Amino acid sequence: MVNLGIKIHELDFKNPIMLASGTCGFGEEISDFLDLSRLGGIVVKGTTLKHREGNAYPRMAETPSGMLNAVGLQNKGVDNFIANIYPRIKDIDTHIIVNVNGSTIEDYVALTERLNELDKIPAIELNISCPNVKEGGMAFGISCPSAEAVVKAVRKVYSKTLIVKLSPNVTSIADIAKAVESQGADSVSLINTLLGMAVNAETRKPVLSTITGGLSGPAIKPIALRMVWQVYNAVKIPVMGMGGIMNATDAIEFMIAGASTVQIGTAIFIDPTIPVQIIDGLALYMERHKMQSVSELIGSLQC
Amino acid sequence: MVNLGIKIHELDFKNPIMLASGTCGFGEEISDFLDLSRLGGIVVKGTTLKHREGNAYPRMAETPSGMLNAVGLQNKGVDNFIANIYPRIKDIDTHIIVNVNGSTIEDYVALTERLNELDKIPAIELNISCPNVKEGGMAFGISCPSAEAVVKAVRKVYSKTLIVKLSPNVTSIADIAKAVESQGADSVSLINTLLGMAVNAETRKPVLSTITGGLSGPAIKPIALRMVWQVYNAVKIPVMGMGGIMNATDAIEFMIAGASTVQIGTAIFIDPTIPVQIIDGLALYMERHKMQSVSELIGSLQC
Amino acid sequence: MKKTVIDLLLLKNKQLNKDNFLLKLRSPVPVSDIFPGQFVNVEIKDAQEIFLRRPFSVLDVDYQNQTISLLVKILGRGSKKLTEAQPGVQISTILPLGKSFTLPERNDRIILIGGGSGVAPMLFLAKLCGLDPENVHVLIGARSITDHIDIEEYKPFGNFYFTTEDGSLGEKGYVTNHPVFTNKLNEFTKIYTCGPDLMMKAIGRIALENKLFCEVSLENMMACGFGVCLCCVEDTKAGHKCVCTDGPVFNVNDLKW
Amino acid sequence: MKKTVIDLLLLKNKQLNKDNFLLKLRSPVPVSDIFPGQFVNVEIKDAQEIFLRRPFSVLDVDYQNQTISLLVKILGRGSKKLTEAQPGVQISTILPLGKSFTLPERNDRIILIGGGSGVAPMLFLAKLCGLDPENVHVLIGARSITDHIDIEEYKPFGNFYFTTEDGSLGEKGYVTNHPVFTNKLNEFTKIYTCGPDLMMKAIGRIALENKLFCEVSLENMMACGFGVCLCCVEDTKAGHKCVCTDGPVFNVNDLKW
Ligand SMILES: Cc1cc2nc3c(=O)[nH]c(=O)nc-3n(C[C@H](O)[C@H](O)[C@H](O)COP(=O)(O)OP(=O)(O)OC[C@H]3O[C@@H](n4cnc5c(N)ncnc54)[C@H](O)[C@@H]3O)c2cc1C
Ligand SMILES: Cc1cc2nc3c(=O)[nH]c(=O)nc-3n(C[C@H](O)[C@H](O)[C@H](O)COP(=O)(O)OP(=O)(O)OC[C@H]3O[C@@H](n4cnc5c(N)ncnc54)[C@H](O)[C@@H]3O)c2cc1C
Ligand SMILES: Cc1cc2nc3c(=O)[nH]c(=O)nc-3n(C[C@H](O)[C@H](O)[C@H](O)COP(=O)(O)O)c2cc1C
Ligand SMILES: Cc1cc2nc3c(=O)[nH]c(=O)nc-3n(C[C@H](O)[C@H](O)[C@H](O)COP(=O)(O)O)c2cc1C
Ligand code: FES
Ligand code: FES
Repeated sequence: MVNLGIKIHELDFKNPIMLASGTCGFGEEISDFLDLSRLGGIVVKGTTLKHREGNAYPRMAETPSGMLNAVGLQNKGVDNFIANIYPRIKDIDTHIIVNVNGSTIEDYVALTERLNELDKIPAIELNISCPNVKEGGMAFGISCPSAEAVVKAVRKVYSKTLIVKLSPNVTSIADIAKAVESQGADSVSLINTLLGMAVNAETRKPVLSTITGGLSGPAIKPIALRMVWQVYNAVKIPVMGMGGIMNATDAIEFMIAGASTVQIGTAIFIDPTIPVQIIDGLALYMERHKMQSVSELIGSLQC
Repeated sequence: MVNLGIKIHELDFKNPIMLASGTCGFGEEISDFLDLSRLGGIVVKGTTLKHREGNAYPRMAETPSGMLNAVGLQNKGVDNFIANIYPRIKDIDTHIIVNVNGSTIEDYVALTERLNELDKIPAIELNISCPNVKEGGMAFGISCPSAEAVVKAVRKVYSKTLIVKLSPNVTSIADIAKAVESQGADSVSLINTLLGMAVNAETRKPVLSTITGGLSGPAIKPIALRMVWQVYNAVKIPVMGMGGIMNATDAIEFMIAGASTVQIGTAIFIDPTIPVQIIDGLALYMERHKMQSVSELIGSLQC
Repeated sequence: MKKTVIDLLLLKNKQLNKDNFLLKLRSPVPVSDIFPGQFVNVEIKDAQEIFLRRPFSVLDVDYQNQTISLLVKILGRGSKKLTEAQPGVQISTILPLGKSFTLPERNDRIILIGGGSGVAPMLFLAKLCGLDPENVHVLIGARSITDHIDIEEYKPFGNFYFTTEDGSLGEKGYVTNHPVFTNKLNEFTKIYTCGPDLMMKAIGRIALENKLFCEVSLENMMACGFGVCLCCVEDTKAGHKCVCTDGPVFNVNDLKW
Repeated sequence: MKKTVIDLLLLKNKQLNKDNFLLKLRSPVPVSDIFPGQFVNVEIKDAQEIFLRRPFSVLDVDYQNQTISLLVKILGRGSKKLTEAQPGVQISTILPLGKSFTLPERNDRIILIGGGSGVAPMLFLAKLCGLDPENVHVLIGARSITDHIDIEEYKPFGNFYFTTEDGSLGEKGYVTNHPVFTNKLNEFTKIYTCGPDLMMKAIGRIALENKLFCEVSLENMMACGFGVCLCCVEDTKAGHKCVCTDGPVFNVNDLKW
């Protein structure tokens, strides 16, 4: 048996396959389909300090090999998470990571402090890249100073594993990655969705209530792969890669480009069993290529 | 009959459908397939001052609903264009626009001066967004000061229609558009390709000789549409939209989002008759929607 | 029944009229616990430019033979492609999804109002509700007789009424103009409806005015179908609710109609 | 013949062996002027994740019946999908593309060497070259007899020789090990070859050493097939040349082999 284990900062992941935030609920919604304990980790739905209703319907548009979403961080807030959801999911035998969102730095800090109390949340993913909210969100992730400021403030109050989720809607994602690394991020995850738009030619109206939305799915894979490779070459902290991963080959490509772990997002909508299929496919690939450890794969691009 | 004519700066286009640079050669390569004189315009292959061999093979990778290319501006240089190609294509009854590339501002200026001599070239498209060359290219298009500098220098020596082609690989394409508008650009065209990458999981090598390449095709349409809309709202000069247009509906969506003309690129590889199909489709749409002039369509998004 | 991703064998694909097809699929495992109002999310294979699954209500289930029937109306590329599938192919589905209608109780007298492909869950409910057919009234609306689908098989389960906009079958007009609706509405203890939004809203508002129990089955744009993407929300009195998991069946009292 | 985008009717799709299929297609217009070495670019419809066309050499043309034959080997998803097409469907193609082999002259004595699906243009050339069959020698290499395709129809046009890597048909080894190649090479005035890169390079180098006329048909990754994308370049002595328009047939003298 090959060893799929991988360490990120101080955390041992049983394998590099995680579920991406906003595409797997809190895990429980898909527990009918797969054994959650087989996963490397689950990044649960983007959470905010207060309850958020999210954006108006319509929030979704299908696009060639992808989709746009404009959910806008609908969630019941951190109190509800702690009181109602956490007790239900905390004993799932995988790493449960919370995706942290705010409109201000104070929001991020306050939310992080609340999550810090939770024993079974070993890491947070700081989302400075949500393109679907008016305030905060992506605004923090598209300039080095603002990205640094959030990470610095959060780092002060959080000693567990701090992952920062980067926006692809920037001129140089490597610069942003270096900025957050300099403020003590333990890992960066990328990419969040690309800002896109859909128009209904017949009605001449935007398809989404918010006009623009976030593009995900296989369409963005080449861009995501490029960014993972750029960031891998720019920072020392481990990279979590995502963007359009649909099968084991895609996941392996990300790891070759430099991802230590990968997250599966939109693919879950098509088939929620894909994550476990990818774990199995990765193991088979490693056997076939006579690899003992996934670390042989990470960043193994020959160029 | 509806009127498909549209004016950009001082140029009257018979319709808004043009062929994108690098995807239609010099027009003549596809004259077997379609009547070039039906087109609004043809932006011929990226031209440089000197002959360029372009990048090594492999230069292409198919991706979900798109492709990556890494051609790297292979062309025989402007002297050859003027001596051998221009005489053959100058009498095609459509606007022939040359896509201008350089590694330095001096290159851009020198090339523009040469093209300025040509009677039948009523416009140039300044490409400050090629992701596939080491020097110049996209580097000019990803910061406002450098974009301004090139446009300023070229504007001084060129009094015909000056179109500037923008890169999507930036944090704010609207800012770049405003910058080039401020230096006298008559129009902006967008988007050029998005920087992407492909990896061969079996060999663990990049698929392209240059590792990264430019992503085009339907996959990028949502991003292109968003950028056209952002730029349309930011500048007063007309916008030429492109990125993944495969049919009349796509073209109409771009015009609704703010494009005065559209360029057809990668779609030509799939079917070189698509551009004329789009012209016909646009006319039918306008009849169906009882529109007299394409100007009713441009920027007609209701939001 | 646990939600599952499962390949079903297409047994039959019958064109009912210009746009509507009846698909009968066999499941390799028992299909107990699928109820009227629930839906399946169908993968459309080998179709360029189709990325997401497409949701379809369950029209009928044969628990014994492990078959599921769907009524598919051609709307766009995905539904078109699905209606072209040949018997013998495997079709990947996710099922069962969503909440079903509240089944009536023994003494209920119900009216089921279906429009367009919305007749599917209505027929299923008529068949499954277990009431005396005398107490089951099914009102079906369509644009024209040519859009009607054959409901012969379901006749024994209730009294059927028809309206068409052009009067080519049943009463002329909308379902809300039919005498069984206009004159007898207060005789019913429960109203169930599925169909075009405008139709359901008209019915829903009348039910609200008359304080009648009324459940509607909503349709909207879904990405996942099982509650993880939060794309399919309906703005209810209790805030945004997912049509795929909190619905598709809602009580009109909970909606902002 | 002008290059054109055209739907051809699939008349026949015959499996020749495990991986190879013969497709016969009918054109609605005359297919004059398609010559050996030229290719068609085929649209693969209704296949998820296939965006570009796929190039295939012309195996044969029946000018009178307006049919074109292709030999399709399953390599990946596109070729697989194509071999699953059923007679009766329309297949969009762009044709004719590329330059053909230089046709031999009356007194030539030629050897045609094909490997894998590279036999297609070789068979077409044997049939079309118009030489006395005595002067046409066709050498075909494969891994094993099971990979060989039936060439019965082309037997009358030349002398056939076979090699297989496992010796299951003809000589054991590579084409370059066959006596007709090793012993008689200087008897030929022209060498033509199409097949795996390594095979063509081995042949090409020997031809260069022996100063023999030799044309090879290259294959590489194409986006358009008609000279506009500049993706399909071969690094020749005269710089980057497009395989789709300057080739696919090249004289080895022009290559950097
Ligand atoms: C819970 C549920 C149950 C359904 N049950 C049935 C059923 O039993 N029979 C049946 O025929 N159909 C049913 N539908 C509708 C069916 O899912 C759509 O017709 C189908 O997804 C259309 O796919 P398409 O690819 O053909 O259309 P597309 O090409 O994707 O779309 C065509 C047009 O229809 C619009 N559209 C597509 N789907 C929807 C939708 N769900 N809501 C609003 N607009 C839409 C698109 O925006 C587009 O303008 C149901 C939908 C839901 C959500
Ligand atoms: C001028 C020309 C003539 C050809 N003639 C024939 C013919 O007569 N019969 C025949 O069976 N095939 C022929 N081919 C090859 C054929 O085009 C490919 O086998 C086909 O495109 C593969 O498509 P796919 O979708 O099955 O494979 P994919 O799934 O796209 O690819 C599978 C693997 O093969 C590689 N690959 C695909 N195409 C090529 C290529 N052209 N060169 C190198 N690597 C490639 C890919 O990188 C990938 O690793 C020809 C190619 C060219 C350029
Ligand atoms: C419907 C939807 C909701 C999402 N919500 C979140 C979120 O709350 N927080 C976050 O960081 N990313 C969110 N994302 C982004 C994904 O986690 C992921 O970064 C992106 O979709 C790219 O990966 P993919 O192509 O595999 O989906 C969301 C994506 C989708 C499609
Ligand atoms: C093979 C290829 C070569 C290209 N060469 C050029 C070029 O020389 N100059 C340029 O400005 N854009 C070039 N482009 C970009 C296109 O003009 C266009 O901006 C881009 O492909 C997006 O449009 P599309 O998706 O319709 O192709 C090239 C694109 C492709 C695919
Ligand atoms: S469709 Fe994803 S939550 Fe309802
Ligand atoms: S494939 Fe496009 S130039 Fe040859």
